[in-house]
Amino acid sequence: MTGRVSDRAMTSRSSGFELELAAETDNVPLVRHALRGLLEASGVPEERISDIALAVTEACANAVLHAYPRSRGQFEVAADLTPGRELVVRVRDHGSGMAPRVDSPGLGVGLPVMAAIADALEIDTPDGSGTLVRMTFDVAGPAS
Amino acid sequence: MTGRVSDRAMTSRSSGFELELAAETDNVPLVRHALRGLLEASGVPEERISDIALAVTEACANAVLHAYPRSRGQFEVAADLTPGRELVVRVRDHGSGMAPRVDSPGLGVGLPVMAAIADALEIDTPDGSGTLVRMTFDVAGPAS
Amino acid sequence: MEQAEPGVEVIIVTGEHDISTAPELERRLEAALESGHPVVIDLLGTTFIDSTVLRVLICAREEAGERSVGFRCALGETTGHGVRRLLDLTGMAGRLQAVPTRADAIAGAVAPGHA
Amino acid sequence: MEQAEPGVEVIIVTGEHDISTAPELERRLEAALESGHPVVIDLLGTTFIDSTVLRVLICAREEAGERSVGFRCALGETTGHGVRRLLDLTGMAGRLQAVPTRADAIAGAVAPGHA
Ligand SMILES: Nc1ncnc2c1ncn2[C@@H]1O[C@H](COP(=O)(O)OP(=O)(O)O)[C@@H](O)[C@H]1O
Ligand SMILES: Nc1ncnc2c1ncn2[C@@H]1O[C@H](COP(=O)(O)OP(=O)(O)O)[C@@H](O)[C@H]1O
Repeated sequence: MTGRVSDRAMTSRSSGFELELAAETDNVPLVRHALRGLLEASGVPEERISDIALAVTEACANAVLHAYPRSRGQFEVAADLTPGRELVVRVRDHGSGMAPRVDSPGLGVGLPVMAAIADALEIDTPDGSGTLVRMTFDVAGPAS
Repeated sequence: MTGRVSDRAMTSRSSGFELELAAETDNVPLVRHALRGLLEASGVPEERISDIALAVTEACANAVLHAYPRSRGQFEVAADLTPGRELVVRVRDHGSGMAPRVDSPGLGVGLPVMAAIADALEIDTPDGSGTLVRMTFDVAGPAS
Repeated sequence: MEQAEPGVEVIIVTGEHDISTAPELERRLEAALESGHPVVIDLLGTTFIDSTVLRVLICAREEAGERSVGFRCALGETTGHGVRRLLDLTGMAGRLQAVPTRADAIAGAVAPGHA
Repeated sequence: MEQAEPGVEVIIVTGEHDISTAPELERRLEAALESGHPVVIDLLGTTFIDSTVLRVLICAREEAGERSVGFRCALGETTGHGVRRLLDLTGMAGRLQAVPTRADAIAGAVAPGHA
């Protein structure tokens, strides 16, 4: 639970952020707090912030839990809030790629939770390695 | 296991098909067979066909198993093979929307299997109801 | 997380919890269940949980059932939207034996026949 | 699906199987496991399975383990790519006690100490 400042580089932009983090559990709340900061500063309603925080936390937990079963690695999170009040969050790892697990230590609801909360969820493997999860959230509308 | 011809309408196009089916398990192999026909006719290698058949079967099984927990419903499948050898398959239901289930009767590997096989997987809720799963497959490349 | 009731293991979970704190919560719950006393998880001051924490709560509830140990969660208006939302999405509020106050939770957990 | 070996329940699964036939396969496997005889699932002529069928196979394997009943799957070159792919993706080939021929599967399932 120690901060790992040296593991991350944070670049603030007017309407978003980019984080590069070690794929360790302690870094998951850091992402959530950065996201919360961005959305609070933009006046997004608290309930919608908390929904989005849940979806993004699940994506980060997957990068930490599943992407690097046999090694250490990094993951990146980018959040962009457009003037049209659309939030796009990308969670990218450079791990195994989506690997189905029958014996996952997780509850198995992460992907459906992301899909239920995000207005759109996209998963792919850019450049043929690892996983990119891209979620789009309408932050002007109701918490759905 | 009886054919349900009256439940479906099939429209052949030069490079694709559209099916509208009752959300019943017996219709899942029908989709797979239509897909196989399309891909065989287009000279896609057998192993790639079988991978794609698996991903699409999982998406259809989800529409049948999860979308309508308390009612009957329909699901639609559209497949488009572009001249650039990209296959786009859309599986659409008008059910509950993505609903995470802790006690799913499934093995819980459907979504990760789709994500692992498809070059891109997108999930959203068009017009605010049900689920649209959109998978893109490169059918020129290797079976990955 | 703290504890403060004789004869009942009351675990008060405050603030945000996720994959980074779930293992600690799991250890606390295992220790509580091993005491043999009824177990109460107070989520009234919990602002956020993710699915790894939900998994720990569900496992604790099942473990309590198997050991015939009394079990309740307190879940009320002060519980954060982030907790409610995950329970609602997954339909799990019922499975956690949730009641609205800590007093109700303690009473329910210690009452015989409610293991 | 058929059966043809005295003292061993051999279930031969041919062709494609998915959510539409998984319940029938599950019933066949349950009946076989209830016979008390060792159980062999012959997947040499299986061309395709989806995750609902894999789930049935895994459950049968676990059930056999719990009942201390011999269990093997036959999985070979004639088994379709569609079966292999799902087993490889999920890392399940090992968990199904897979051997390459029906004879090996029968021998493995009936051998004592291999339940
Ligand atoms: N970033 C990732 N890298 C590799 N595999 C992943 C990743 N994210 C998810 N998965 C796979 O997808 C499965 C389903 O994920 P999820 O729905 O979040 O459930 P859980 O993580 O609780 O198992 C995981 O069990 C894992 O096998
Ligand atoms: N079309 C759908 N409609 C509603 N919920 C769905 C749909 N597809 C998937 N889900 C939800 O997502 C979960 C994960 O799906 P999947 O990975 O295919 O695993 P499984 O179907 O074996 O549980 C399902 O358990 C279900 O709760």
